[in-house]
Amino acid sequence: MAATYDVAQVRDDFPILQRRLAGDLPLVYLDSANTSQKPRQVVDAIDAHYLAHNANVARAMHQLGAEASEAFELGRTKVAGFIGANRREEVVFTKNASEALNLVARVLGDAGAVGPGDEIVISQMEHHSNIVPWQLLAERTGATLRWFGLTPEGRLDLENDPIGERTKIVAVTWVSNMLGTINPVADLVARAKAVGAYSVVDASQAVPQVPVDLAALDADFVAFTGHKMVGPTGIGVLWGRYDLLASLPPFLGGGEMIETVTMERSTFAAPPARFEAGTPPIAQAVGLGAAVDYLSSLGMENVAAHEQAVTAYALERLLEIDGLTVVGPTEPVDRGGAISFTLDGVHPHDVAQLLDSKGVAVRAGHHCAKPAHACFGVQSTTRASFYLYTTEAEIDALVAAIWHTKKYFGA
Amino acid sequence: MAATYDVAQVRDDFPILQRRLAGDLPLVYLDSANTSQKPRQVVDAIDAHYLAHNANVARAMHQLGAEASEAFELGRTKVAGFIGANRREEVVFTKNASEALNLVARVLGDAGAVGPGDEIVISQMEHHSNIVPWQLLAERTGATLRWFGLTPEGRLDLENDPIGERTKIVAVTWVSNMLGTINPVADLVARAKAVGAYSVVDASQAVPQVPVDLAALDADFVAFTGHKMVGPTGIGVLWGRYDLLASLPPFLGGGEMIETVTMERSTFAAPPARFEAGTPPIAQAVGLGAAVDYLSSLGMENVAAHEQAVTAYALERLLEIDGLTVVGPTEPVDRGGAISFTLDGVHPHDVAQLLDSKGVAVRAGHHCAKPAHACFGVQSTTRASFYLYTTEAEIDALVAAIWHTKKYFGA
Amino acid sequence: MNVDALYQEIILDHYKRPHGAGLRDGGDAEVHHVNPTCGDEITLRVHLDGDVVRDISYDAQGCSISQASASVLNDLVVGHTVAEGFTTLDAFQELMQGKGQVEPDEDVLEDGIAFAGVAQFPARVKCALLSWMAFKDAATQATGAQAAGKESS
Amino acid sequence: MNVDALYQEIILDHYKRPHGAGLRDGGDAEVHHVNPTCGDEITLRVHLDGDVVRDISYDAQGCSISQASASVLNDLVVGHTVAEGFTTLDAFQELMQGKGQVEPDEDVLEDGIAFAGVAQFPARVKCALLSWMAFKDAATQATGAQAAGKESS
Ligand SMILES: Cc1ncc(COP(=O)(O)O)c(C=O)c1O
Ligand SMILES: Cc1ncc(COP(=O)(O)O)c(C=O)c1O
Repeated sequence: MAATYDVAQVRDDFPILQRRLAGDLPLVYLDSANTSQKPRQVVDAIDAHYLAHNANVARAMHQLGAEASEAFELGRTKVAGFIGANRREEVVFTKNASEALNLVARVLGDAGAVGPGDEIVISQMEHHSNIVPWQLLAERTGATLRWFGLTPEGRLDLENDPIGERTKIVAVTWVSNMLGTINPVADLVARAKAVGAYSVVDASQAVPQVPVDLAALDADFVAFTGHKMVGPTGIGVLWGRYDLLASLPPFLGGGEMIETVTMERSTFAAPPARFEAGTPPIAQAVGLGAAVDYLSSLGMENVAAHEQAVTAYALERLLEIDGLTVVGPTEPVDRGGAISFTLDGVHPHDVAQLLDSKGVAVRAGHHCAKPAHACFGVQSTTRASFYLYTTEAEIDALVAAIWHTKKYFGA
Repeated sequence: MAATYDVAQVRDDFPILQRRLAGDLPLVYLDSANTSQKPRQVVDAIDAHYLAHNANVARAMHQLGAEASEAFELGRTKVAGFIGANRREEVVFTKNASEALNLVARVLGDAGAVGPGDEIVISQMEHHSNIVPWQLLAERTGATLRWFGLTPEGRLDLENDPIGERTKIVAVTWVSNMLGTINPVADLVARAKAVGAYSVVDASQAVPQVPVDLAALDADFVAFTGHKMVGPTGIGVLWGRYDLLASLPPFLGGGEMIETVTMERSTFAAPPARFEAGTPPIAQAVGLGAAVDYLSSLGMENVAAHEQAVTAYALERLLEIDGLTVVGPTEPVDRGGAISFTLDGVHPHDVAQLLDSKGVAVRAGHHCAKPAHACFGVQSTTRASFYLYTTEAEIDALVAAIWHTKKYFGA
Repeated sequence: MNVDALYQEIILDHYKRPHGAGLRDGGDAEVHHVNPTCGDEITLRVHLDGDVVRDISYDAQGCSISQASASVLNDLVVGHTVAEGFTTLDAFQELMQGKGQVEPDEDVLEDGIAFAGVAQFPARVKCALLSWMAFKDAATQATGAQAAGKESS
Repeated sequence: MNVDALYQEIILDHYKRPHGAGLRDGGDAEVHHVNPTCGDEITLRVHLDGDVVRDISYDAQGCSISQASASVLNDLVVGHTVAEGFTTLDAFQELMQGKGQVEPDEDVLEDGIAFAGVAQFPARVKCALLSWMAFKDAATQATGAQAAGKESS
């Protein structure tokens, strides 16, 4: 762990981590891959915006409107800087990562980018939000959906590469929210480019955890979501190459995305406005800007190093438990901080419930990744996931609670 | 004005109304049709949620997750109660009203509800968000867009009724955000029903201002937006009849909206989940619930009465100014609290700028209603719009600032 | 919210030794239900004998609560008429959705009263109801098919 | 932010008596630009004489700032080469987007320096730039058309 990284100090910024649960037990929040907690700085920024600067943006020319517009657009500038975008206009605000992925699928479809005989390539470890939009697109256009399978270790089976001449779109996740796997996305983007396919990267778990440099990635589209990166709910991001965005038709129609409207026809604004119909998530963009500032102040290198250290420790401790099987890579290499596991003789729901009774908050279920579970012949798993405020003591609490669970169920 | 309604007390709930602007002038916020201000109660609810109860919903089974889910779903219950929905499952959360209207247009289109030869009826006073989605739908399906024209007073020209045998969808606004007109929506819904067309009501300006009873309205779909009803940005509502929602295909694909997913195909959840892909606007639903509580505590009858009284006073005072022309009904009958006007010899931008220099915040431009402006032969207007915190003293400040503007420009 | 209120001995017993588990041949209707939140699944067949539920056979993948509940469903409904089964279902559902405020009737619900604690864990109510909703669906289909069969015969 | 900094005498003079207003026949390119925020519009024609901008004629609907700016555009660019016009445009654009931090050069911008105050009102910068962006577009088209014409002749 970086010497400069003081997890105790970080925790002070997150009031919720002081919560006492039933039985006056301290909260051990190990569900950050589901959503992250929010530091005071982010909540304060949202607060201050609503209470002192609230107005609609773009269209208001009074002082409050200028303040709100500046704050909103500053959020965009900060996000653009955080991921290394060439232009701030490449950052489109959506309501979440799911909308961002659907947006790409819809407008590529409407632009005629795929048709019968064409192929869309995804992988078996995708989140449902990076599966269903492509299934729906395939259905609408007659294209065929293909996918990378998984190795027994829970990595992409790169040997059996479905990318080929007919591939028009490659959409893969950077970091799996279930297996924890970090994929070689830059290589996959390069493979897509080599066959002239569009590349879409689901960075929902990556942007919160690893330093992102869009130039090195070289993808066409990148999607992520505010609530997993210490930001608010109600906001997501679609980044897209400007020239590409500028060539695509609109997604939703309405206020702010138009150039001019008559009853007969309308013309549309340049990106990003073209893809942001209606009043945008103004206070949420302010909050996301504060989240990005917060992450930058910690240093994403440090956040990533902390994540890796905690994950390595957790893997080591969890693998000592007999009857516990980690579903996903067991080495802390190219691996994010989400560990899904099964426990012999105890259903994941029951594991999660028992852990909860000890104050340990984890998720049980399919984690919106049913196909990945199906790959490993399980319906569900229990998942512990870590973030910049997670301590080794919390991992110890998790491990103790799992032993308690085993005893409780006689497993 | 209702005896029980104490506007001074109401203003105490809105800290922003104490703001001093440049030159130490007090803020006179007359731009509520653009977005409303937020009472402390709403901001506090969002705050408390993030700092003490934040977790993802539906999927988390730990204590924090149960709290967050309950708070989120309580927001839905409150909204359903506020508008008199039969079932809370009829309330679909979107990111804003624009998304709600686009959602209806997309899924009706995907369900094959309109085709070549069919007609979609809107009106010339619609907000762009209730024009462009239907233009795009007409383009995709080959249907024809028709519309109600306007009378010189700024009301719907009901004599020339475009609703006919070929009409499949009627989508009209309840209250115009530009003209202020309140339309006889229940009648229009009945006309749509009579020809077997779907009815869609844009209630973005109505839900904040008038008591809404869905049973009396009898529409198929109703859209509105959180930020105009003292609620947060980043959330909107689509209400739909349950059986109708249940018969329609999904809009966006992803987490939360599925029943089951395999790589080959997916099945979808029942409403409202079917239409809420991805992590929903959780904290925003909590905030919207608090907004609804706030409005209910004032009483929507009182809010409406206050709005009417302030509007009547403003119309009277504004019409005394020579060279000022109100675009829209000049009688305070069937009229909401938005007054758009022109001032001879001064461009609306310049009016707004001069008013702003006196601390009076109004909007100038086309107010996302270019066709309505075109009807009246103007490109833009200045709009003053009122809400539950507006005082007669603020109207006086507006009027004084307009006189100042006239003098400044020698008009 | 004590977890022991949820995991009553009776529930754990049913979970470890579920009554009537397994899919048996025949049956008048088969349904497949999924709990979308967690992925739990049940395939359930209703085997009728006139008005009477002769058997409920099932293949369930799920947590202790959902498995135990399927076992109790089998206990409570097999041998009774469909109408009686629906009455029991109503009582069970009322208990589950009562947020811990409903007093269960042991005469009606027998071992099912052990599920009273589940009502305090909103996230687990769906687990307890999964098999019951599947039964409701299957029984409705089966009696509908019977009725249609009668009409056409 | 004093509103008088925005509405300089010079600006109001140009607004009330705009130079070169009106669309005149001919012209090597015509463009129509819209400010989507407010609906302001301009139709603008560039009339070239070789490299030289012989005239800029226009029909503008808009606020005092946008009208005055079109008038100043006409003053500053007519009679100069397109390249010189683009240099002036760069200087004007730099001033507008400088948030009040840029010192204008009166030798280059003449009456245009009166727009220095606009830079402090972000919402109005688009108004001031509307005609200039239209000129840029039209002049680019016109010289492109000339070049193409030369090549093919
Ligand atoms: C009548 C009307 N419809 C639709 C909208 C769109 O709402 P939103 O911008 O929240 O999508 C608005 C507000 O701008 C409105 O006033
Ligand atoms: C890998 C991945 N993709 C997409 C999503 C969807 O994000 P959201 O729910 O914010 O739309 C998530 C989070 O749930 C995720 O982990």
